[in-house]
Amino acid sequence: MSDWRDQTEPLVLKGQIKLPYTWSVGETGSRFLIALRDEQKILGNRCSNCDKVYVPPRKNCGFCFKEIGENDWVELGTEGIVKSYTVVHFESPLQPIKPPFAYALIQLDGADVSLMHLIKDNLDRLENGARVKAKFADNRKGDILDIERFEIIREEE
Amino acid sequence: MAKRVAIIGTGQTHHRSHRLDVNGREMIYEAVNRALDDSGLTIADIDAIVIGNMDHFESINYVDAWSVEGSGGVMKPIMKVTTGGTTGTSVAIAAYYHVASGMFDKVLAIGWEKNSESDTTGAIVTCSDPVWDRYSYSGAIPSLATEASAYMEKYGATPEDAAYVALRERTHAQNNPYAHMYGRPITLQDVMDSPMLAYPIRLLDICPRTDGAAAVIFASEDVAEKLTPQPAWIQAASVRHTFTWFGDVDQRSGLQSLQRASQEAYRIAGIKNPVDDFDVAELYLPYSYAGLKWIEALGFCEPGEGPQFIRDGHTNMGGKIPVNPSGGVMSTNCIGATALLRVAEAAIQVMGKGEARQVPDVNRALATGFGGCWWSDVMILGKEKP
Amino acid sequence: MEDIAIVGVAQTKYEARKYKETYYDMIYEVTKAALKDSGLSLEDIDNVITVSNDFFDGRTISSMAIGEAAGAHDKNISTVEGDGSFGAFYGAMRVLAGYRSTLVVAHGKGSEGDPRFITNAMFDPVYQRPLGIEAISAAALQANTYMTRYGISERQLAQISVKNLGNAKYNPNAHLAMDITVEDVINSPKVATPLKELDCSPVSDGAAAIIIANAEIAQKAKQPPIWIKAITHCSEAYFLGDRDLAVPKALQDAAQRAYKMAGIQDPRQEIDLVELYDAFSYMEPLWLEGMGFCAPGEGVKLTEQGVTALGGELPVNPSGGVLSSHAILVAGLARIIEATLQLRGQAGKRQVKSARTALAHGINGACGQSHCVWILGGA
Amino acid sequence: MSQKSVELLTITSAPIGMPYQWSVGIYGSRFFEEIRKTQRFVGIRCPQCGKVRVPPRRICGECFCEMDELVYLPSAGTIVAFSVVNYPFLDPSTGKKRPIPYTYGYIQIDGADNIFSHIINETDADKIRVGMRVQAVFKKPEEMQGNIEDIRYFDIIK
Repeated sequence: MSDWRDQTEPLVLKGQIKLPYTWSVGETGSRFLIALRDEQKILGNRCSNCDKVYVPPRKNCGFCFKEIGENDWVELGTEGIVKSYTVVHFESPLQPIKPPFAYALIQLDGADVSLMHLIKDNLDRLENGARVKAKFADNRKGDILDIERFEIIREEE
Repeated sequence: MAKRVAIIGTGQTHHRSHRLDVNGREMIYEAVNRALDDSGLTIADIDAIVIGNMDHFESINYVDAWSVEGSGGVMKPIMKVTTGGTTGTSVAIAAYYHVASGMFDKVLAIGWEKNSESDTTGAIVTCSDPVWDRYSYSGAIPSLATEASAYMEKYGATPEDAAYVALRERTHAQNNPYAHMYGRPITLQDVMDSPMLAYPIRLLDICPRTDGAAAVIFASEDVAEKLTPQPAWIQAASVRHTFTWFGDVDQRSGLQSLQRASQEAYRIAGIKNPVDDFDVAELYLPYSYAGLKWIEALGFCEPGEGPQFIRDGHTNMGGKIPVNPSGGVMSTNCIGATALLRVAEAAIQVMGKGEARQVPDVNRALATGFGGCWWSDVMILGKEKP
Repeated sequence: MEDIAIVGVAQTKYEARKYKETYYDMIYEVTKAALKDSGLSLEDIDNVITVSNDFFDGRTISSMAIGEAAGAHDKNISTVEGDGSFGAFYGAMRVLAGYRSTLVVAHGKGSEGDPRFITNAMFDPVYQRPLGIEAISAAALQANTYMTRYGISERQLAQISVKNLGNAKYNPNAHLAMDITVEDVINSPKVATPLKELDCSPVSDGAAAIIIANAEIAQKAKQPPIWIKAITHCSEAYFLGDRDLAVPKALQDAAQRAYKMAGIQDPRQEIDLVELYDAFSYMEPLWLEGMGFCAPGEGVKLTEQGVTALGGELPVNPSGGVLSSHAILVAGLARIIEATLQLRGQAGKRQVKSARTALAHGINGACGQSHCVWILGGA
Repeated sequence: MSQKSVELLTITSAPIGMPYQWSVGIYGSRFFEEIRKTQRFVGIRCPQCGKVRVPPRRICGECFCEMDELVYLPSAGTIVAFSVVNYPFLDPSTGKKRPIPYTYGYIQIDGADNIFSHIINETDADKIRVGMRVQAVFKKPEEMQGNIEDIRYFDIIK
């Protein structure tokens, strides 16, 4: 080994990749997001082959690989059951709210799969099986955060 | 045991500048279903999937995982292969090896891109080395301009020569209802009058950006002939990704990677004279000047003879070796799908499914991919089992 | 399967930050070392598969940065973007298809990017990414599902970290090697419940290479060939809410096909050691269940009973596993390398006695959406 | 609910850059060190084929052999190709439009066998020709940060 390699101070270049992306939601997803935005309703759709009700709705069933039809839309409840959760204790610039908060997989009434979303309040009462309800944002823009978060429903309610 | 491999079906979207009606997964689903229909298969028949695109064009990490609902990968082996512009041929070649290995009988290759979702040049700039090149790099055009200028200087080629290539591609695209530029014919004068981007390259000398997907099904010799009357057999696949540093490529000389890859592929497939031995070629020509020069690297004609070869009409429909009956990259450029479309179109020609763009009696077809650091991939397809 | 073998392996030391080296430097180092290990020359290598990821590398066509460093200037080459075990899978297929040999290289420098951003980009841009979700929180959802389903405690899972970080003491390449207790794990800072810092793998820098060859080249190589008895992989559905996170269906499928391919009837009896992708402590027992080494929910018992310990009946992650060194994309290849070293009898102080058959494993996507299984055998 | 929605939505990414800290490597670091200390370029010679490449790197890809012989080069060279960039695009390093026009140049540094790319300080295409001599203009050493912007641009030598 020649010595210059041992005598050179290794440099580090600090930089970033900062490009805006504009993702197409597609026809199916647009209908779902528009219902959140305009009607505060959560729509799913049902695969006529396996009968599974999806949320967010899909253009096709991934398991059956069949297109889901125009007549297979269903309105789901805005309430559901927590199937899984985690309370997040670290920060990320991409998080929409400050920790601690929870991510949860929530099975909405009428759906066969779970939707991932946020829970912020009463984290001490959060457990699998807890019943939660969607809290819609006041200012809705046609994205998944039109549901601002889910809230735990009290037993007596 | 190593198996011989054939393409038994292809599918592609109707390529457009913006496909807002579908997200990426749904666009892939369209192409996959068309390939399944073309092969007479259902997704249950597919044993494995290879998919490719460019991460920073849609900013989706682990596309193999993200895509499964549209690609058909739920409870199947799926892997992602990506190499830049050559992604499509890399995906095709990976699917070929999946089958050739004897491990899978029927394998689906998918290439896709939704270029409308990002600033294409901005995304391409991220392929340059962050330490050395990204500060000044402005996309592919300057290096292409370098090649074009040097070629003109060396052989006296003219912008009009190149315009004939652009004209050919666009004219052929009018026979291909899937092409992004279908229904939009141009004249030689349109090319010459289009805005200058970087001398000598004008707007109509380069490829567009496109939303689209392609899917191709590869099958082993054990099943191919049972599934389709005329499979397109893979007779050779060869790759050279020669350089790692932009500055090591000398655009003033011939396209080294294409020379090496094609020579190897010709040797494997027993090609002696490409113009006679091939009936059609689907070449990854990202800009018009490549249509003059790269056919020289492929041995269609001697160095410097490209312009005359084009003007003589040898590469037009009805010529000695029609090039890009589909309209080529300059008529459709969904980047991760682009090179796979070359393979798909070559297979379509061998299978005789080209309809308005079909070249009569194709026995053997050549497909190429280009990308990365002036890299090349070559595939040879034919009616005869290798 | 036909006779194809791993005839050369190499890896760097795994560490938090390799300031000095570029990806290119690391790939050259492991390429040279793998050739040396095998006793082969670059002329014996027909083709090259590289493994890289454009997000981790901060560069589109990340493979462009390293091709010539892997000796691929004038060779057939391709690139798999995913875990190294998948890249090696492609490399093995190329040998089965007729090449004499494939060099497979992988590099990962988690230190250069921010995994919170990079793994956020694994999630769906419309429905999930705006929530800020990334790989650790997603894994925590899987841990929660798994633990709740079977009543597994955090203390039980802590034993996995204790075992693997302990094994790492005998691995000179390991990033983290520590004597810790269950209490240390339980008291380590909360990350995303139920995961604590010591339940999570570190993010490491490192690179690895293997050479896969046919019987002809294997005979020429100086190392004893380690035969590839089976390779399989399989992916599950994408959306976490579509999956049963406590049942690794794709792994079950891949493992069962691998056993069939390798002619294994009773994996627990016939496999001598396992190197699996334990990015988090809970993954080790969950993957062991998916591999069929025990009934669902009983994975932790194997550790409690000492079965998976270095001197146990079925040592799991004698290298220290991913919990001790996690160079993303490299980690699956590192599992294959450790299995190879064990079967060669070259694993030093962590050598598993009379190891003849090993299982190595890699994953892709969130929460092990996709699994790759390798069965390797010694002479 | 069975009517097709006519409005097709899009989702825009968070306006935050993905941060990176790329290692320059010892070979590249030596290049920047030399610029700071002596305002000259340093390349590296392959012991096998003899080619000199700049910036320096560990191996010669063609020969697959390790290189260690540094070669000191002047900070001047010849334009091999150039392109006056006039089309707008987003610079991924800033998230903003890159200021145009600017001239991207391929420069053969005197004594090097490969090409170095950087900016040429002239945006009038009529005043640039392939083959023109150019000279690197550096930042003041005390302002240098050990990156490619330590070279401000290349000036055409009149």
